[in-house]
Amino acid sequence: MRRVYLDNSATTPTRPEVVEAMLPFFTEHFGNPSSVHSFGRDVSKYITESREQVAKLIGAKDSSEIIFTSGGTEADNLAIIGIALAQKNKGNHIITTQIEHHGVLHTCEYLKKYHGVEVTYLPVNEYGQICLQDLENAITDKTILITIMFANNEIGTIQPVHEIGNIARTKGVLFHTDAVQAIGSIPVNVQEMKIDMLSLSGHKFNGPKGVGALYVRKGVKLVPHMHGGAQERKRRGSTHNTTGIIGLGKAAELAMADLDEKQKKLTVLRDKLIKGIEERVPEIILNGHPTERLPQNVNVCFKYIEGESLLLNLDLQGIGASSGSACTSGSLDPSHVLLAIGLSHEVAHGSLRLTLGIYNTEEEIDYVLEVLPGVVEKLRQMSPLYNATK
Amino acid sequence: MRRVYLDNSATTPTRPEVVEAMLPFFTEHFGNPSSVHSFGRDVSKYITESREQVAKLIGAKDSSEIIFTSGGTEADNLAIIGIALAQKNKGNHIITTQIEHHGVLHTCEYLKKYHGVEVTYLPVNEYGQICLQDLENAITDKTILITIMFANNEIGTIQPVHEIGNIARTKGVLFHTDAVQAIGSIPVNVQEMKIDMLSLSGHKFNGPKGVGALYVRKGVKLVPHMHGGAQERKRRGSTHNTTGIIGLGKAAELAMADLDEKQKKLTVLRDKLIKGIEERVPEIILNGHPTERLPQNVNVCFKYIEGESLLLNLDLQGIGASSGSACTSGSLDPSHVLLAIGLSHEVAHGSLRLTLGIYNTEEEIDYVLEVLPGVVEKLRQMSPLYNATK
Amino acid sequence: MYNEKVMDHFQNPRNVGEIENPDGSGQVGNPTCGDIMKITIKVEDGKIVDCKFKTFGCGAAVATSSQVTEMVIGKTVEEAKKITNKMVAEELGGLPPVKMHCSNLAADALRKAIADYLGEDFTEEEHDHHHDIEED
Amino acid sequence: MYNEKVMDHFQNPRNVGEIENPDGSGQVGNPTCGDIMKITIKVEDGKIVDCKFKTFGCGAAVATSSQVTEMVIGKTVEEAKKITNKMVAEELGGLPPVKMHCSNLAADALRKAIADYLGEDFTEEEHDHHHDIEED
Ligand SMILES: Cc1ncc(COP(=O)(O)O)c(C=O)c1O
Ligand SMILES: Cc1ncc(COP(=O)(O)O)c(C=O)c1O
Repeated sequence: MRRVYLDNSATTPTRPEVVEAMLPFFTEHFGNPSSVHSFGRDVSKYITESREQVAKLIGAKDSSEIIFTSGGTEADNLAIIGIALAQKNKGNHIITTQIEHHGVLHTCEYLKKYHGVEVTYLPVNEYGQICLQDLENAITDKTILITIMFANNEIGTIQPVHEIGNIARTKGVLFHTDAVQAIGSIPVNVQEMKIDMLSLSGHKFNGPKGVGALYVRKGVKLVPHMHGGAQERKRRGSTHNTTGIIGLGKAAELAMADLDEKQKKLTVLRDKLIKGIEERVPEIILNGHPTERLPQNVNVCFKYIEGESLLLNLDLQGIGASSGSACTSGSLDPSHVLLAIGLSHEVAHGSLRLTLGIYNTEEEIDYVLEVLPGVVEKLRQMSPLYNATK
Repeated sequence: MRRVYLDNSATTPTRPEVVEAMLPFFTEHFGNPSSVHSFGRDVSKYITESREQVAKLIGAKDSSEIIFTSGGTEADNLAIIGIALAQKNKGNHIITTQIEHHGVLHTCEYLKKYHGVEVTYLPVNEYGQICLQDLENAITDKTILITIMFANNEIGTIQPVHEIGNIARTKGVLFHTDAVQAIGSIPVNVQEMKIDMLSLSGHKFNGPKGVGALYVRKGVKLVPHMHGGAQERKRRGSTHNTTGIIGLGKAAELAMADLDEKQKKLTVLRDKLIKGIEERVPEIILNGHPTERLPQNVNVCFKYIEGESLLLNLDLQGIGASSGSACTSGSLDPSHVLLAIGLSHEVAHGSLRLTLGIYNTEEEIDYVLEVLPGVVEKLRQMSPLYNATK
Repeated sequence: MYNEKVMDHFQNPRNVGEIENPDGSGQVGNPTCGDIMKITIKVEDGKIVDCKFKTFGCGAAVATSSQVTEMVIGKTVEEAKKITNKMVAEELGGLPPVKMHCSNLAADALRKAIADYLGEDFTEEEHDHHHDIEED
Repeated sequence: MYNEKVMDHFQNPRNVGEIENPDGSGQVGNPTCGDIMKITIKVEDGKIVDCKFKTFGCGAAVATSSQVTEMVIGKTVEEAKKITNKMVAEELGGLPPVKMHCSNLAADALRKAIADYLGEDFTEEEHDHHHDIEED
C-alpha cells in the first residue's frame, strides 16, 4: 500500500546525512566532552561546531548564546521558569497567548500554581494572530516576560514577531518565542527581530528527536531548570547528549542551506493541497491565516464529522495526518487553538492537519486529493449532524 | 599510540548492538509514537517493549512504573522536585547525604532556595557509607523524602540500600535512590529493596547518551518537571526520544543478560589494578570501601601531586581517566565526596579515578601499571610538597 | 490502539443509517464532547427486528454503535434493555482505557430508543467526562 | 583545552628544581586551592642568571611556572620585577578562562623570590578564587 506521511509538524524523519554525522559519536568518539582526556576533547570540538551551526541558523551573535536541551519542551520550560525565578524580585507577571503549545501553557500554569506568577493569555483573531495593541495594554511594571510563539503548530499562523520584539525591547521586557515550528521552515533572525530567547527542537526539521536548544541573548540571566553538573556554562546540568547535539548541528547546517528551496517547494505543495480540497469537498473551513502561514501547514475543518474517525480512515489508505479533535489527544476538549480562533466545539472536532516535509511529492498530494473526498463523504453519510441539516 | 579508556563512570561507548537497534527509528520508523496513524503506531509498540526491558532490569512490577527522561540528572530532578511539590502539604523536609551527585545536591539546593524545603545532609564515614542510626535520627514528621544514592560515582562505595529501604518503608517516608552508577554493574531490585523511586541513565551502561529513566512505584504521585504534552501518562511532556528509548531498552536487555559475567570480569580487573598500584607506588590512599564497592571503580590519592597534571600526563600516554581535583571541575574546592570522607584538601587534589567497562582487558591494566608509576614520580619530583617531606 | 474487531466494525460498520418511521429513536452525547450517537429501532411482536445507527465520533464511537446494532437485532425489547455500555465494549474485545467513557455510549442510545418506543422516561447517566491518562 | 605552547611547557618543563643556596626564594598559593609554586633565583651583577621552579598544580600551573623561568633568565632584577601573571599567560599564547586566576601565579612567585633577594616586603595580591564558568 502507498504510504504518505503528512504529519511533519508532529515529527520528521531524520535525514540520512544527519544519521551519518551522528554515527561515529556512538562507538568511536564516545567520550564525555567535559573530560580532560583526549577521548573527551575529541568530542568537545564537534560540540562547539554544532553550537556554531545552530547559532548561525537563527542569526545569534555568539555560539555561547546556545544552550542545548532535550527538546522544544525543555527549552520552553527553561526559558519561562528560568526567567520567572531569576527576575522574581523584579516582577511576577508573564504575558503569553491562548494558542501556545502545551510546553508553554503548562509551564505558565505551573508558575501560577507554585510560584504565584500571574499570567495574561492574549486572545487571537479568527486567523490566529494576536493584536499588538492588546500586547501593549497588557504590559505592566510587573511584567518580566513576554512569551509568544513564532508560528503555531496546529494552524500554521505566523505572529508579527518583529513588532512584538520592538514592543518588548522598547518596554524593557524580555521576549521569548517558541519557534519550534518556524525553525528550518522560514527565516528567523534573533538579532533583527529583537528576540531575547528562542526555543527550537531538532526533530521538527529532520534532526534527531530528544535534542533541542534554547537561545539566550548574552547578558540575560536565568535560573537553570536541570539542576546538576556544570555543563552548558552551568545553565543545564547532565552529560551532553553528544550524538543528539551533533545531529542537531548537522540538521541546522542542512536546514540553512536548503531553506529557500524548501520554503518554495512546500508552499507550492501546500497551496495545491488547499486548493484541491476546496475544489473537491464542500462545507469546509480553512483554519489559520491565508498568507501569514507556515509553508508546511494545511489545517481544515470538515463540518459534521469527527477528526479521529477521519484520521483512522486516512490511515487505512496509508495517509498519516493529525487532528485537533479531543479524541486524539486524550483530553476532553478539542484543541484550545481551534477554540481560540472562534470555532465551535462541534466544528473543531472535525479538524484535519496535513503538514508537509522535505520528502513529500506532488504525486503524494494528488493521491491525498483522490482519497480524501470519499473518506469525508463516507463519514458524513454516517453522521447524525449531516442528515439534520440536509 | 595505544589508547586505554578508563573513564567508564563518566560515560561508556554505546554497544554496536544498541546502535543497530536504534538505526531504523531515525529514518524508517520515525513516527511520533503518540500519533493515531500507522507511522506512529509502528513505533509505539517498540517503546512499550523498551519500557518492559527497563522495568525488568530493575525488578519493577509493571512497565508503567518507568518514566523515560533525558538522563540521570532529569530523573533526579523529577523525583526530588516532583515529590517535594506533590507532598508540600505533608511536609518540607528531605534527607540526603553529603556525597550525592550534583544532580541530587543542586536539586536540593534549588528546593531550599525557591520552595523553602529543609534538607539534612547525612555525613559518611571514611569509606563513604552513611550510618543507619543517623538516618533514623534525622527522620521527623515533616520528612517527605529520603534520597540516597545507590553507589557513589567517584569512590564507588555502595550504600546499605536494603536497610535504608526498610527504614524508609517502616517510617512511611518515600525512598528515592540515584542508581545511575549501580545499574548494569550490580544487581538491583526495587521491590526487594523497597525502593520507591530510582534514577538511571543509559550512557552509563553502554546505552546512548541523552536518555534515562525514573522508576516510580505505582501509587506514588509526583508533579511533572517537564511541563508540556501528555506523554508518559502526563508525567513528562515532550515528544518521545524514540531512538534513545529504543537504545536504552536494548542496553537494558543486554545489561541484564551480561550482568553476572560483567561483574566478575570487572572485579578481577579492578582488584588487579588496585593491587598493582599499591605494589608499585608508595604513599597512596585507596578511597572508598574495601569490599562494598562497585566492580568498575578504582579511586586512589597520590600524595604531593595534583590530579589534573596527572590526568594530562596519562592522557599523553593514551590513558583516559578522571580526578576529583578542583581544576578538572571548574570549581574551587576539590570533590565534595573526597572531603566528606575526611581527606584534606591537599590530598584530595591528588585523586585519580580509573573506572572500568566491558571493553577493558587485562593487557590494558598491565599497560596502565607500567605507565602510572613513572608519571607519578615525575610529578612528585616537580612538587614543592614532596621535597619538603623527604 | 484499537483491536482487530473494533477496527473491523469501524471499517465496515453494520447497519448504518436511519430507519424511516422508526418505532423508537434515541440520541445521546453532544457536540461539545465530540460524540453523538443516534439509534433508531423497528419493533415487531416485542422483538427488535431492525436497528440502525448514525454516529458523529471517534473510532470507538463508530465501532460500539455498529456493535450494539448487531447485538440487539433479534432480541426482545426486555432483553435489549439489559445491554450495557460495558457489555458492548466486552463484545468488541475491549477498548483502550481512554475510550471507555465518552465514546462508549451506544447502549445508552439504544436504551433511549427503547424508552422512546415504550413511552418511558429516559434519564441519561452522568458520565465521567474526564478521560483517563494517556496510554503509552 | 590547552594550546600547543602550554602543552609543550607542561610536557617538557624548563628549569624544574630548586637552586641550592639561592639568592632569592618565593612560594605562593596554598594546598587548599590546589596550586603551589616555588621559585628560586640566582642573581649575579643585578642579573638573574638562573631560575628554577617546583609546582604542585594543574597543567596551567606547571606551564606558567616553566614559562616564567624562561622569561626571566638573563633579565635584570628590575626588568624581572615588571613581569606580571598576565604577561606570562600572553607569552604562552593564552590560557583557558577558567585557568586565569588560581593557576596563573608564577609571576607572583617570581616577584616574591625577588623581594626575598632584595630584602623587601612582598604582599601577595588578593586573587579572585572564584573560577570562571566552564568553557564548553
Ligand atoms: C510549537 C511547539 N512547541 C514545542 C514543542 C515541543 O517540542 P518537543 O516535542 O521537542 O519537546 C512542539 C512540538 O511538539 C511544538 O510544535
Ligand atoms: C551518580 C550519578 N547521578 C547522576 C548522574 C547524571 O546522569 P546524566 O549525566 O545522565 O544526567 C551521574 C553521571 O553523570 C552520576 O554518576
